[in-house]
Amino acid sequence: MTAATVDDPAGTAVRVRDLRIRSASGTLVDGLDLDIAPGERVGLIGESGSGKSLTAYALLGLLDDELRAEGDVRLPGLAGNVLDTDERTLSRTRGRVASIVFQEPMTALNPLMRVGAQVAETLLCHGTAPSRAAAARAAVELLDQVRLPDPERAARAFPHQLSGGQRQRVVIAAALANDPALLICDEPTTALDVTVQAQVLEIVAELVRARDTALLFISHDLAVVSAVADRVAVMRGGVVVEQGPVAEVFTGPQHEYTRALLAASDLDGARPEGAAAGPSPAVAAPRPHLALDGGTGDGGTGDGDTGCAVFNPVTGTEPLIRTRGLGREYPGARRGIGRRGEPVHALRDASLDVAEGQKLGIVGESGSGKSTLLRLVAGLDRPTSGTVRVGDVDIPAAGAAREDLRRLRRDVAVVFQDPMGSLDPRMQVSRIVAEPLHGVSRAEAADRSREVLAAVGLDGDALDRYPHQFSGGQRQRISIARALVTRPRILVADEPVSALDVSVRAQVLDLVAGLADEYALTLLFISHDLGVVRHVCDSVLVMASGRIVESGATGAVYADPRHRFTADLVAATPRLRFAPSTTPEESR
Amino acid sequence: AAGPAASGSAPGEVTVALSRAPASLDYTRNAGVAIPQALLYNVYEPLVKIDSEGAVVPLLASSWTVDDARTSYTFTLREGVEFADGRPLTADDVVASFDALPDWTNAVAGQLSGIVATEAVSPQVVRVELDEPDNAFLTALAGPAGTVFAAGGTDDLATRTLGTGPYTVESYDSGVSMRMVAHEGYWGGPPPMERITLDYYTDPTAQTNALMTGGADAALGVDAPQLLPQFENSPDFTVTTGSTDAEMVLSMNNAAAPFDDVRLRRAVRHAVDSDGVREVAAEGYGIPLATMVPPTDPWYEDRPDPYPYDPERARELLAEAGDPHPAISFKVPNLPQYVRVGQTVQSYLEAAGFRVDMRILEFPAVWLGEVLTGHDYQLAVIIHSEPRDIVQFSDPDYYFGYDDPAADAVLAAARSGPPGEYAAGMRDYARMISEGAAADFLYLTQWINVVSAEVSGAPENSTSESIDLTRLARG
Amino acid sequence: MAVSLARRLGAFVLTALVASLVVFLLLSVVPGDPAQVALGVTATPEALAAQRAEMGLDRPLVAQYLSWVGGLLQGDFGVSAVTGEPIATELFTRATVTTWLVLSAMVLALAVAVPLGVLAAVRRRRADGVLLSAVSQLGIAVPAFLAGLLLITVFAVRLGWFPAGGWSRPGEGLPSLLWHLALPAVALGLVQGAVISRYVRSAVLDVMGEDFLRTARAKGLTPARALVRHGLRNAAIPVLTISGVQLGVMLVGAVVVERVFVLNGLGSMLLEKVANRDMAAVQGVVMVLVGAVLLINLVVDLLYAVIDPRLREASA
Amino acid sequence: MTAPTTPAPVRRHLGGNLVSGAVVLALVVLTALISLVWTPYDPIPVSPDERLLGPGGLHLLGTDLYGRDVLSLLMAGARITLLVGVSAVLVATLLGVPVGIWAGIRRGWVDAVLMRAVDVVLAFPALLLTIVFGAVWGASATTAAIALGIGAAPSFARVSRSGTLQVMAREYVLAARSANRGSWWIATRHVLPNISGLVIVQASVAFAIAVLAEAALSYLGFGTRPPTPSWGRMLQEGQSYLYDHPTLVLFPGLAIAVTVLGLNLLGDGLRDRFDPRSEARR
Ligand SMILES: Nc1ncnc2c1ncn2[C@@H]1O[C@H](COP(=O)(O)OP(=O)(O)OP(=O)(O)O)[C@@H](O)[C@H]1O
Ligand SMILES: Nc1ncnc2c1ncn2[C@@H]1O[C@H](COP(=O)(O)OP(=O)(O)OP(=O)(O)O)[C@@H](O)[C@H]1O
Ligand SMILES: [Mg+2]
Ligand SMILES: [Mg+2]
Repeated sequence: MTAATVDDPAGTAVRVRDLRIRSASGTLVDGLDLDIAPGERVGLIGESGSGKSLTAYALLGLLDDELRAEGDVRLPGLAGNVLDTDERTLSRTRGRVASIVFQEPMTALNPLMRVGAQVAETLLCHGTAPSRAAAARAAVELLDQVRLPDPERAARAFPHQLSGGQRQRVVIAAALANDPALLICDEPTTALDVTVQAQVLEIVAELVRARDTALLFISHDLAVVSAVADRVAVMRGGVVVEQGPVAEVFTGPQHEYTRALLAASDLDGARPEGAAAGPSPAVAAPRPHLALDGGTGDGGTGDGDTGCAVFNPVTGTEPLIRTRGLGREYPGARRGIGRRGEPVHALRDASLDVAEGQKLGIVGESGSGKSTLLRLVAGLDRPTSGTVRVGDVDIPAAGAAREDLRRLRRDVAVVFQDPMGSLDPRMQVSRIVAEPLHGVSRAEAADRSREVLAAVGLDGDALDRYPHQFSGGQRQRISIARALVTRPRILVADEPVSALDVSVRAQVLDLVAGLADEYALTLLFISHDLGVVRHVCDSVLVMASGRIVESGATGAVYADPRHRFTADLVAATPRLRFAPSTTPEESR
Repeated sequence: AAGPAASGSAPGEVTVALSRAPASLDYTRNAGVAIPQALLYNVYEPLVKIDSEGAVVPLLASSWTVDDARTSYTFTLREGVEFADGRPLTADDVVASFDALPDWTNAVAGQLSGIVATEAVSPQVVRVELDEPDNAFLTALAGPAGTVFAAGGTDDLATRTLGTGPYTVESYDSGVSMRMVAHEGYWGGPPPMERITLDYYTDPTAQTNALMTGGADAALGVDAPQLLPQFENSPDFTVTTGSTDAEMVLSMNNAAAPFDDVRLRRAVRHAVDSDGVREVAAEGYGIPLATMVPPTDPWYEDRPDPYPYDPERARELLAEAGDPHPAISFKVPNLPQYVRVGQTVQSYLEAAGFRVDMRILEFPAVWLGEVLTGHDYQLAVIIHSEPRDIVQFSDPDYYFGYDDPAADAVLAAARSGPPGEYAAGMRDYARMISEGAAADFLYLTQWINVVSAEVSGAPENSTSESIDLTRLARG
Repeated sequence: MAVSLARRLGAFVLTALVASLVVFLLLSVVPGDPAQVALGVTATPEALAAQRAEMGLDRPLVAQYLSWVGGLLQGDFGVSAVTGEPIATELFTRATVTTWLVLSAMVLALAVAVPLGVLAAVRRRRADGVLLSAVSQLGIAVPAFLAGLLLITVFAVRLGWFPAGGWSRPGEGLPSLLWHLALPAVALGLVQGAVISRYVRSAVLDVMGEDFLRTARAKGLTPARALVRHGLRNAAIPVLTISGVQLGVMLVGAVVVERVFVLNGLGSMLLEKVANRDMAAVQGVVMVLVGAVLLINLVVDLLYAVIDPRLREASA
Repeated sequence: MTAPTTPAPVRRHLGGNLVSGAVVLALVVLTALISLVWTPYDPIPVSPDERLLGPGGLHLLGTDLYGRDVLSLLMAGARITLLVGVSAVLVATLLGVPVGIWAGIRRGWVDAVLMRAVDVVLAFPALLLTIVFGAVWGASATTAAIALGIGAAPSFARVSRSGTLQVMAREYVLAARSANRGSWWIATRHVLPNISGLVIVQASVAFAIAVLAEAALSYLGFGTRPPTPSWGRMLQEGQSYLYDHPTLVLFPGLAIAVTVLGLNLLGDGLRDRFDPRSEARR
């Protein structure tokens, strides 16, 4: 925590002095100092909306026009202050000497360009690849490095054809392309499952080692930060409240906020009384623990209708959600006129039940079809095979009747994986949040919006602003607020807390748990964070390569993973390396 | 600012810019002045023609005699005349042509409806019998209806011409350009040019632009006088203005209220200042008229207008007639020149107390239907361009609806009376029409040519239905 | 693919048929007697009646329509009531002129509009951007005749570089054709370019707020290159749309330019035929227009899918 | 952005366009209103003695070919010009935009049928439409405006449809659907605001086109009846005097240009108003 800033400019890769970022309405970053030496890995953690992303943008001169930055920012290989350097000079630095992985991979990619070309562009525009073909080959190579399955094919895909985590890896690949001397990663692994996350972090670490790269790693995941960073800075409200070597800060946090943050990171410790403590009465029947072959378990139970395994079966009562043999296929890419490549099976043969009031977590490999499954259950997409039944509404392959869909959607609320993309850029937050409220007066809608926004930790002045004026975590909370404002019967949430700092995350999760108790909310909850899933959900579903591979009570699955993939996941879950001395030693 | 531009035409050729394009090459079927303008005299020839002074002179007929009853004309054909395909002209061709007149769908054939029989007296002599004496017969014979076609050669007149004239049509790109080449065996000797190209321009500015860039050597019958100043002071061009048969007439429906009242008709003539109209609509070009007779007609008379511009008198007449502010409808064709006339006339009439409802009607389709055929009008404006068309005031079915038995009698007497008294009779008739205020004769439009200094022989007057190019030469 | 092509074709024929009926009905309302127009000022009632019979105007409307559409289905546009010549021949020569004119004008328009619109968007806060924007706005207000006459005055009359009008004669080859085409294409293209540049500006402004442009800059592209490589394509859909529409509009909308430059294209043909009440020819022109517009928009719709893969899937 | 190549905006621009556009248009409207009660000269009567006077002297902007005062004509012409332009744009917007949005939202056969119908209207020349309308209801400024509006509607439809297609591919539409909002809501709350930029541009372009087209039509007898002055007609009448009296084209041309400019400024201003990200761009 003591002045860890290096004052010798020659020895630093990045030197920031007194950085201030202002918007029309106030100061967003207020006097930030930061140094990163070559080969040094600095973690930046802190409250959602504290100015982490803005700081990252400012380092590369990428702030929006409506924001003004002052101060002194020095980068490796750049003569002057970044804030006074012209675009042309900066553009020679960006992407080559210094690159950045953006927080929101969904909107960071050009929807009309194949992702391979978007990666190759980084090489081409700095002339680091000798030819177009070489750049294309290098791009496939990079995509392979970030563990994209079938990189040849992925290179030819358009962003919308990739899952959230796949897109995130594309953005990472582009940032790594030129082996930069400074790498800024803004929440680079929010959509990655823990195995892939571990691999990607290894690649980053490798780069840092091999090239003496300076790394600025922004994350709310303290475990990840503790694994990646040497030094950590904690931000809150636009200022760095504490910084120092990771071990020091995490074991002996000085600032009160840091202490609170570390406390909140242990979900189990912070678990509110009653929430998810035991299965709710409706699902009192024990969940059988099932797994597909290739695991260590005893296989699924047969189902009379389709003959395939039904996961998470509900016995006795009628399940609220029931899918049988559910599949979603995307036509293969067009190759010339009339020819198509192999179709993509985003989801196949998914049969599962969800009982009323059940809180089902979905974990799994990135690109394994989790979001696809959610979209089908929420009636936002049509299956190509199999059936979904939610309550008394059937969604056949041909699509549900309009009236049925209406009834379905009255009960189901969705939190989308991509908060930015799911918020209309021309709508004020007040209207976005009130969108699901039907037949409610303006005043009441405003009250309820304010209320629910407060519940997710956003204050009233958010109401009049537009989505682009928020931080990633704030947008995610807006998205959650919109889903919760109607008090739905079923909440379908796709990585709803991936961008939240741990304290806000705890707050939001408590909110959801509270609603679940109060209204018998049925929850479908996707997360790559096994801890979060265990905290919120009573049962869990594990997916890999378009299939459900395992299901069971959360504790049982974690304790005794039967499918190999599940076992890998559990093993790869990052742990906080240094536990704060104020709390008892991490149990797991 | 006309710059000297080298002519784009090859030696021995001349390019003429015209405005209205023929619908086809067949004036037996299609109406419209443009077809005879291009083809009559230049490609097709009648027995006689009207020269540039308005006089009837021999053409295919070298001479003719008239019997005492003045109903039988005997024409002697010129020797050595051949059609463009080399076939010699005989009296049988004349007979076949005149016998075919009832089959024409173009109503101009009606001008020769007085012919009751045509017979070949010998291969070179043909006799034409009329139902009654007609002093206008030879004039009509000089028009398109009098054309002598090759017997049996009229099957595809719309696309292929076959005449005895100095030129034959080589090609016609409909609405765009007509190319005529010299008729080698022309009876009058080789024509002055090897080739004449007629280019048609809907836009008058484009027409004059062509002149300035050498795209055309002459523009004939320019009807946008506002474009002339740029040529008038240029040594490279000559601007000529000549007479025509085309009178700008403010027609009144004499058969219906309110213009069945002569006081209102006179009020109109007093109210409208023709000179003002001429100034606005024709930039001051044009010849003042008191009646519907152009100066090239033998019975032209330079008399003062019986109802000169006098708005005060117009107001008095209106008051006398009982309504100082009569509402009248005014139907104007939708062509620029008419719109200008219309607006000016409207302004004058309103100043004198009329309330004018002016409507611009699509021409020809709607205007013809409503005004000319339907007689559904009170006041209208149009150019009457047929030669000697004043006689139409005696046609009770014509849209003028004019009925003056005394004038009709004078006309009948003049047409069938001795030729020596024809002109005098017509003079009386013209005066009666004017004094009866049968219409307001605003002015005679002028034939305006802009020709490059190299070009000679352009027709300076338009006295016939042809644009006579037979003497046109370049260089 | 074959199926969807067949479907498209079927829709095409069906639309053309429906359009032909609509066109026929609308035109039958138009006042004015074709026979009267053909015969002119001096026609007698008997001659008119005979002419009407010859033109087939005395038959019931249904019969007239059926015989016309019957011919059309066999590719026969009929013969002109005025000249007696086959309409198809004239349509073909007119359409050739129009196609050359309109396509070259569109190429020029896009060549002007894209840079102009992009600059106006990018530099919208600076004097030059405001000026560019104003120029394009004023360009819309320039009447085509004025553009044409000014071009003629300068380049044909003063400098003598190009002809003041007219079309190359058959057999003169491409250079002559382009030489004749240059001024009219510029006159038409400049005004269209001004129109399209407005859409380019707006579409580019819409794109400029997108995150992926920041990504592109983060990769090291200069803002200008980022815009060209990533922005333009994203802005292309509205621009493509309006270009397609304007192509359709220009087919007859170029009539003023055709007149000033003495070109005989579809626009002036339409005016002529309407004036002559040569209904068979008018219907012919309109059917050609319908066909052309359907074709243009088919291409535009296909290009949507080429440009935007998300629309590709939706259309499949 | 903070790079020095982009000097920080001197003042908040939001509204700059809006205000100047509104001021220009207000002036035009004001002129039209004043002309109802006062013009320097009576713009209707013809005076052959005062034809084609140059600007200056008693007639500030000169006189036209009829000898009428050009300034008075411009003032009085503003009325019909605004009327025709604005009503044509209204008709086109009200017809075209809903059709385009509906087609873009529903896709499938609705889209196919609507768009083919739009194609047919697009192919049907405005001139013919005006003739037909004039035949049925009588030629007047109103019929011309309606016919011009219908003629312009297809471009509104196609532009709105293409914008709609793009918006419908966005995830926030999915979010609205999952919020149980129907097509009407999506059309009005999501699609319309997001395509408003294009529609506004379309409207300002269509206005200019309508004003020029009205001139051509009325000259052919299908639009406003003379002697009612309109800017378009002044332009048309001045055309053949371009070489000798260029001001006859210049003044009405300028009037149209200034109005179009005002409209575009207003359009741009509205566009920026509706676009919360407009300040975020560089
Ligand atoms: N364009 C903008 N206009 C106004 N305020 C903005 C704008 N962009 C960001 N902000 C505000 O600036 C603050 C810092 O945002 P920033 O994106 O840096 O947060 P962050 O620390 O990255 O948070 P998170 O962890 O949620 O991503 C937030 O309160 C946000 O609301
Ligand atoms: N439109 C599409 N076209 C082709 N393939 C698609 C399309 N959308 C998704 N896919 C593919 O379907 C698979 C499943 O995608 P999905 O978004 O459901 O994954 P996910 O489990 O949510 O992954 P993540 O955790 O990374 O978000 C992925 O491999 C993806 O590439
Ligand atoms: Mg952030
Ligand atoms: Mg996903």
